[in-house]
Amino acid sequence: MASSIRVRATSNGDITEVQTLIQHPMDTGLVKDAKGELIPAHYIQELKFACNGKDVFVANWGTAISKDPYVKFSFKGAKKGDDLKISWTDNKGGSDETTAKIA
Amino acid sequence: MKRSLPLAMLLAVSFAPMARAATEADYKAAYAAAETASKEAAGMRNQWTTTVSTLAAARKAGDGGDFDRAMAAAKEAEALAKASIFQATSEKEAWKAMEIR
Amino acid sequence: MKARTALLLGSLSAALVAFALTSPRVVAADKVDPVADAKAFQNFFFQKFPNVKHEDFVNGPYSMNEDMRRQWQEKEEFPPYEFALDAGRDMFATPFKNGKTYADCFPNRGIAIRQNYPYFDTKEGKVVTLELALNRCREANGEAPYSYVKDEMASLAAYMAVTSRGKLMDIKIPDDPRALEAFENGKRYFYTRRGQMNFSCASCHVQSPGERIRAEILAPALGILNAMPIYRSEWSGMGTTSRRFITCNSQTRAVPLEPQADEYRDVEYFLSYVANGLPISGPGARP
Amino acid sequence: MTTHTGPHPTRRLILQGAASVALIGLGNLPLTPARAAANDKYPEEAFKLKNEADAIKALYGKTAEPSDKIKLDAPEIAENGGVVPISVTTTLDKVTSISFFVADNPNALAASYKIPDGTIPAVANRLKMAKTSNVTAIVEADGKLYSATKEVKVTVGGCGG
Repeated sequence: MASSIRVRATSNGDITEVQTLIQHPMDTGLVKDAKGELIPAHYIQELKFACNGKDVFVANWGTAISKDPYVKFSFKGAKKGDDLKISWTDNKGGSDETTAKIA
Repeated sequence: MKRSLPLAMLLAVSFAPMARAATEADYKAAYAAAETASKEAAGMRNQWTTTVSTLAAARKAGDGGDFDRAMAAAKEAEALAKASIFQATSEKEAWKAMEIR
Repeated sequence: MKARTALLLGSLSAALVAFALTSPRVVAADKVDPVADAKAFQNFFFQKFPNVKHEDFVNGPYSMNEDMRRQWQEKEEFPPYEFALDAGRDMFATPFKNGKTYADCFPNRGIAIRQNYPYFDTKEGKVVTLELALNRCREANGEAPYSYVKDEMASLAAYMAVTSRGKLMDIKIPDDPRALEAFENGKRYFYTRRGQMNFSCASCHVQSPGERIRAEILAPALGILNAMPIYRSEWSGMGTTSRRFITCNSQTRAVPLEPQADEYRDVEYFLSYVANGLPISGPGARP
Repeated sequence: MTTHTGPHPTRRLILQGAASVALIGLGNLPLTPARAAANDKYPEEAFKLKNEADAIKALYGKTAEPSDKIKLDAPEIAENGGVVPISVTTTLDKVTSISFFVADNPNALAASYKIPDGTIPAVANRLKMAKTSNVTAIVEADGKLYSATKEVKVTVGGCGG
């Protein structure tokens, strides 16, 4: 199965810019389905980016993050070809991870 | 832009309940008339969602024995269906007024 | 209240009488001239929005409003249709049970051809949309058809659109009276008022593009299908042209037709033809 | 809990983990509210609070002062409350975290980001907004809290699915 994580990590030499899009419903627990029953909350709580063995960005999320969440940040200290490891866990115990090469 | 038709539709939905209590026969007659008009509108491929929902509300009230309400809803559904038939009929020509030429 | 009823019935019958009086010239054999229609259609929008670049009309409401345009550009950095696109690419490449693929059903193996859809099939005598062709391809290869409105169908259409981005819409009207009739029927559908709101497609997308109706900024009709399929935030997902027509109908309180009904096929033909020369921009992201 | 690729593997294991984190968070909160942001735990409690001031307090244990060194970028009118692009950049030094609050959402805290050394203090994300509301970005820099606020109008709410 395809990864739930899409990453674009590009280095301009000094700074690496990272954009991520994750496939996840991010259900708030406040919305009803077609039958009028509440869809239980289901959302990513933590998203981590690690490079060269060090966390470079950690997101803690609640239900107010949009469906299929997107986040963008930049960091220093990496070069083209380095591995960037991305992992998430959600409130129901789901998780996924992937590794992207910095381009 | 023509304003008369929306106005007519607005009036169509503000029907009041009847003065005397409606009987099941009253309701059935009104419902049958509404259904006929509604089928005609559907046949013209110009059914309104409100006709469908109002007709359903009439049936629900009728099934529950509330004939006043059922009657009123049926009358309203019929008026909506008739307005949609009128719309479809007049638009056979009237659409050209809006055309970009 | 009784008086109101009388008023209503009165106005209805008065209008009917008025209609009856004007109706003798029904079907005044207006010549169908698609070339002139397309030219007039495009000129109308070019003149109404002199500051919008012609090729920008295919970006819908974002061509009309700066604050929204910035939100769109932010979305496009990592567009919400990305997952559908990936799924569509995979599906397109995956053989059916009989070993054939979608590519075997289409000219140029399905790549960079979105701008030629819908087309008029002179054998069938009807308009064939891309989605219809996709399902016919499936059925011809022993696969069950997909729903026309979203999910797999939207993903496949998204992939076929992306391979065609920048290609100019190029709809042909063959020399066949039935093709002209389909165009004319599509045009009539586009301008005909329907639903309790008494709106036609044109009420919103010709008379008021760029304006807000309730919360939404209306897209111009010109080039509106070049962006299909679209990811709508309101849907939290993808939808095809069929889905767009169906929602438009519902919003005017008209009972929608079945997806790929003749009327929908014809209006798609009309709208695509009058957008000839404008680039394919799909898949699109919309509010 | 980081060695799988599917979305829902080893659910039970992680659920247990999440539950114990939540319990610890609950137990500690009244005594040491400032810890939540400082350590690595998911700030469960702060995300549950309705009121913005309470959530800031639960997350950081202190209050913020407005700063013109924070640039909060958000649309004036959100095209759809379900997807509101919001980003922040700052020229403040020694930034350790950036958080986003939507005052009139059911729960004010939307997201909290840890900014380790070497990471640029800037983040862009997309938030849900239930209705027109102030959006506040809080930047923690050199142990102090700074804020920037902007109103975003929402005509189509983000809670309708």
